[in-house]
Amino acid sequence: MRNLPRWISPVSWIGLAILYIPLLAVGILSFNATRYGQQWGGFTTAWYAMMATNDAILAAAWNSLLVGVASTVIATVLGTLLALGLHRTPWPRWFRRGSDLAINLPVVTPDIILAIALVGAFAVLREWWAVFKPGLVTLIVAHATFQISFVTLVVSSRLATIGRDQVEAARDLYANTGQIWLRVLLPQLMPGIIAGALLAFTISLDDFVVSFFVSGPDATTLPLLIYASVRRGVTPEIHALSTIIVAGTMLAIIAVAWMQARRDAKPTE
Amino acid sequence: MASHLVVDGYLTTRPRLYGRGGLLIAGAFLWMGLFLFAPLGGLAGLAFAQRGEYGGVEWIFSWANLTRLAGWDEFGFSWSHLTILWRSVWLATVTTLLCLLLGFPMAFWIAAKRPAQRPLLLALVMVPSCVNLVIRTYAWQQFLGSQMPAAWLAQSLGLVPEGAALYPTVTAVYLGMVSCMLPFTVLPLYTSVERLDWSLVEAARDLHAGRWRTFRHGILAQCMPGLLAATILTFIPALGMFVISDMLGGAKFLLVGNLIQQQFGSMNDWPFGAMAGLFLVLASLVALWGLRIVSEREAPHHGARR
Amino acid sequence: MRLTAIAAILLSAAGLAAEDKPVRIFMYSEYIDPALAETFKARTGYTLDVQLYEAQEEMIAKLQTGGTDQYDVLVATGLLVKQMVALKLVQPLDQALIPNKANVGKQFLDTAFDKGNTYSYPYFWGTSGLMYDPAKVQGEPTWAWVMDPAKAPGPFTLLDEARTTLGSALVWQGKSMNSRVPAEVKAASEAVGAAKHSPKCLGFAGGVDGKNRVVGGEAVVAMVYNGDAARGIADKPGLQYAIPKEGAEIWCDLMLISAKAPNKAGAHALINFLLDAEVAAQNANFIQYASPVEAAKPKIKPELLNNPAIYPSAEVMKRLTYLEDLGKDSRMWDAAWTSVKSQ
Amino acid sequence: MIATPADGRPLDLSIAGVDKSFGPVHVLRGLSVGIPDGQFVTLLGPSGCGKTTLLRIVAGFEMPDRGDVTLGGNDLLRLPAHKRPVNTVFQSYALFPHLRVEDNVAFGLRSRRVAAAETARRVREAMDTMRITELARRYPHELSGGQRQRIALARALVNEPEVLLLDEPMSALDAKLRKEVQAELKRIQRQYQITFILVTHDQDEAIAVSDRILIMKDGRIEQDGSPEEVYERPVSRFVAEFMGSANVLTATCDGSDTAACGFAPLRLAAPAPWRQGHIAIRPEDIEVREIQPAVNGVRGTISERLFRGDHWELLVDVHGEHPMRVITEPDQVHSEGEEIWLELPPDDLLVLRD
Repeated sequence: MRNLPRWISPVSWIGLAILYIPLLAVGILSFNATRYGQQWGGFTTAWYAMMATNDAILAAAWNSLLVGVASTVIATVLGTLLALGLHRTPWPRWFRRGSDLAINLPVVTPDIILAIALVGAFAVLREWWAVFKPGLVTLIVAHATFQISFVTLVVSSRLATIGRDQVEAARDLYANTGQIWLRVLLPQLMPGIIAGALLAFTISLDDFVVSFFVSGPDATTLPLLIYASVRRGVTPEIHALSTIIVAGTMLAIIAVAWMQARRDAKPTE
Repeated sequence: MASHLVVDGYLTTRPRLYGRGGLLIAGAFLWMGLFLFAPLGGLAGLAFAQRGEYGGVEWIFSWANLTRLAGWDEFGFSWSHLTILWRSVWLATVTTLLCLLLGFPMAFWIAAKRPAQRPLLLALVMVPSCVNLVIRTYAWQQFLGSQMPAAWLAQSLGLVPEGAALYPTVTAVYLGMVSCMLPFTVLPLYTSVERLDWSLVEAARDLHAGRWRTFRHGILAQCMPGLLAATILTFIPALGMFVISDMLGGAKFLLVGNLIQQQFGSMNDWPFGAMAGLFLVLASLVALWGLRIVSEREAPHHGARR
Repeated sequence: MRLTAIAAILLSAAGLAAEDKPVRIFMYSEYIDPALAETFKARTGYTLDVQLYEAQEEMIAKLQTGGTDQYDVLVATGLLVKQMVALKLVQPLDQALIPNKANVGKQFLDTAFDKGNTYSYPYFWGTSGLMYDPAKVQGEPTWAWVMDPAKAPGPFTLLDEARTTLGSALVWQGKSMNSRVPAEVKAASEAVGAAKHSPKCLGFAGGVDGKNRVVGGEAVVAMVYNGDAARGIADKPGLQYAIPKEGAEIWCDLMLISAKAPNKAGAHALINFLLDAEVAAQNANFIQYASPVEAAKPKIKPELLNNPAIYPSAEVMKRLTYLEDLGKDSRMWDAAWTSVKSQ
Repeated sequence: MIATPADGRPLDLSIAGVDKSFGPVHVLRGLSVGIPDGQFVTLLGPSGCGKTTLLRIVAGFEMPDRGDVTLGGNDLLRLPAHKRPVNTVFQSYALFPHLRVEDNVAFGLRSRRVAAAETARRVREAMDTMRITELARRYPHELSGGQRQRIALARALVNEPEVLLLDEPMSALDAKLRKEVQAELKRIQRQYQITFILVTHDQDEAIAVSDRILIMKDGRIEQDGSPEEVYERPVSRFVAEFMGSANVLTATCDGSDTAACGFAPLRLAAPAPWRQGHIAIRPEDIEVREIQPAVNGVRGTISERLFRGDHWELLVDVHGEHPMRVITEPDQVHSEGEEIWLELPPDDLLVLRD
């Protein structure tokens, strides 16, 4: 890119610092032997050992993963179909506007309002169907409900970058509707679908308010557990847990980048 | 023939397209209708009900929650709620501006890197948001605590009294807010900076435009869609945020988020909570709609051919 | 013969069912000795399943949104009982199943929260007062330390609880902690508002946070619950907890049975179990809060019994007041609190 | 799919009475044209004249409101786009960004489930023809505009369509490259011997490649003829101006072979059919004279003089009003401000129909 002003780089580092200072603090505290407060009490890995044997944390991690994956799958399928149905159909203007509004609704609605609405819906549905008792099912349904919007928004923006000429070209080259989907639209949409799914998954992993209201006694997720520990004064096990989450994510990203680099390096001669 | 139309080279009719499109969107809209729109509608109704003597809901229609939100409480008119509202908007606005001021250079910085490095840096910006917000905010508390280097520095410079922590302060609140929202500013900004047509920027420079004019006409105009997305993604969540202000600002001042949360919690006044929530939703939608209109006017037209 | 066989089968089946069915108690974290689960299982055959909340309002919200069939025993502060009864979140107790009620101290029975103990029996009780660093304050503890910026000895925190903080301000101003007079409540809210704007005020905090800031030396005095104070003092001996001279709140957490408790028999068994003298003593020794079970006192560690932060003297007890449910007037209190936090 | 008739009847394309509106905009107005098999036809006109819409109708991306389109007697309109023996080179090229060049080229064959070996053979052939074999493993975003255009062509031609549609395929190329591609197009069309329909708004391009040019205006065909005809004998003021900066003069005519225009009476080769209308003359047909010519002499002042390499272009003020464009040999040197005589030979004066 063109020569940027010299101050761009330092400002960016400041931005990164603001992002990473809390993570760094958590990382350091996770090795601090002091249980409460910030005084340095010596280096220890005891919190990691404790975390690894803490059934509550492991169960919550498992629940979070389960809820995250299940709700993300549901939301990604429904959200992608919604984006496609809205984009590839000549809906009347009022319908388009209305759908736009409907999709943005979960994005602008405060968590607590969403939570209360969902809880109300589950309470009514439970009268007929016992599946909706507070627990993993309600968590998955609730998460999927607000995730759909995010998936749809991301996939739609990707869809908008795929010109109509792509479909026309495929059609012109003898592709029937099924072939157009499989050979042209889906492969090009995939980055958008993956990005949407990742976003949805992150939101699910991080959600506290909605989870709090819809979860039952047997379905504690990590944010619920973390929130509770913060309320009663954070235990360093939570620091260890957060550090592991960050480190794991970073490793995953680096691995993906490395694989990408390898793949790019190989083919074109 | 006239009732037929051709979409993507396929001869079809409007009802058939609606049928196919309807099938595609049916799943999501049924789901959202059942779990979201219907209950939200119920909640909108709740906003006009009344709190029972011991909490709970009395289904008597009343405008009281609306007048209460506007400021008429048990002690007559007070500015309480309007102040809360104003403070929330102000906090969200300043946060958004700070995020844009940091996020724009960061977007350029990333876009200027080699293509292979860009996704890595972008991921680096996004990683912090996968750590729970409460934990990160708690970490800020730790970082700003009285025993930490940052506080020592401030103490030795005489900025704060000996032994004092750097929170609760306004600065701490903004640090926390920016730290939390910045990834959502950088991401959309980066996508439009990356697609920037530099020839237009150079054209502006060639015309001997000043730095500001080059930026305004050459860069800002092109980045408008990303800028708007960034503003929306930063401002709206910031508007409802209250955990950070409570933890780093000493919970001294209520924000809209607190107000709503309180009604469903300690105050046990669900109807009023629903009213305040409804208000926030509507205000956000109006803001969103306004921004969309602006963006439609400002964004370069990608009109269809013909 | 055949009849007895069937009866035996039925009985054993019932016994099995009782063993399989857990009793769920919904309470604050770290509020029961985990070792008691085994004793409970041994004595009654029920498994104890502890579910946690971190704030009273969380519990109410959970129950109100259809959680009443998820829990058997609820631990709630006395102030909330009337509300929980009105919202049909709890059910009347079968008194015959709780013989250990006889162990409870007289002053904790038949209180204003629950006349005749139709719904509840007490679990633990405590106070809210001031925790401070005696090296940095002078004179008798007073609410003025946190309510009057001019008299504040140094940085302080207030409790982020409307009733407790405004109530304390009322007591400081010589009014009732449960005042229903708008002018009095308003005056109290103005006092708290003024305190908030003092540069010495580090804000409103939860009990744990306030304690941490005194322990960390950032605050000189904090409004806290006595249990948090006890832990803080254990972390940093030398700190003190006191009931201010004007008086303060006494609170009592009660055990209730959820309206749709799945295991009603087990719930009664658990309440009865926790009121057992020996069990209550073991629990009190572990939790280090004050037990309302009079019969347990002989078995409670003397260092706890003699700790005025846990068991205040009879003289101090006279200055303590229970918070009452204010019914319709709670709206007025809400408005007052909102104005404190918004200005 | 329309197979080539067994009797070898040529696959003539026939467009009859086609009408198309988009909302209030009437894009095609009862347009009819027949295109014999193997012809290189160009649809030429300014933007908005309906040429792209016509192309899209043939391709199958639009349905006309009225009218018929047949290929070798078979109704094309009844077929969806993917069943028409027609391929398109899109203005944007519309290459599939997620596919390598070879997979882009093979796309159509794979859609029709042509056997793998045959696909490979034909793809190789097409890429050889377009000289893009060495790009086979690249992705479109790694290629230049010219390379992409070749791939788009190969991708269409590999299917051996009956008709190839080209929608402004050269608009994204620079001038030098455009010249090369034009020659290439012509060569390929001869090689494949199929009908090419090119849409463009560039008259030089149209003249360079076409067997036949259809000049379109407002949804109608304004003139239909060979490049020479269209260039030499424009029928209307629109064609004359569009085809190459002709000097158009407003004139009156009383039925004789002399027309009166603002500055002088002009002799015509034949009487004009109107009382008031336009006549045109190309800049290169105007002769510059030192002395007054015998017929159709006009005196003017050179107001501007531009050297164009192989010729001079003069702007001549005639009687202070009409600046006339005149092209002279490079060895004829004139200076600005000089007064000269212009001769407008009667045979070169084009009487336009309007």
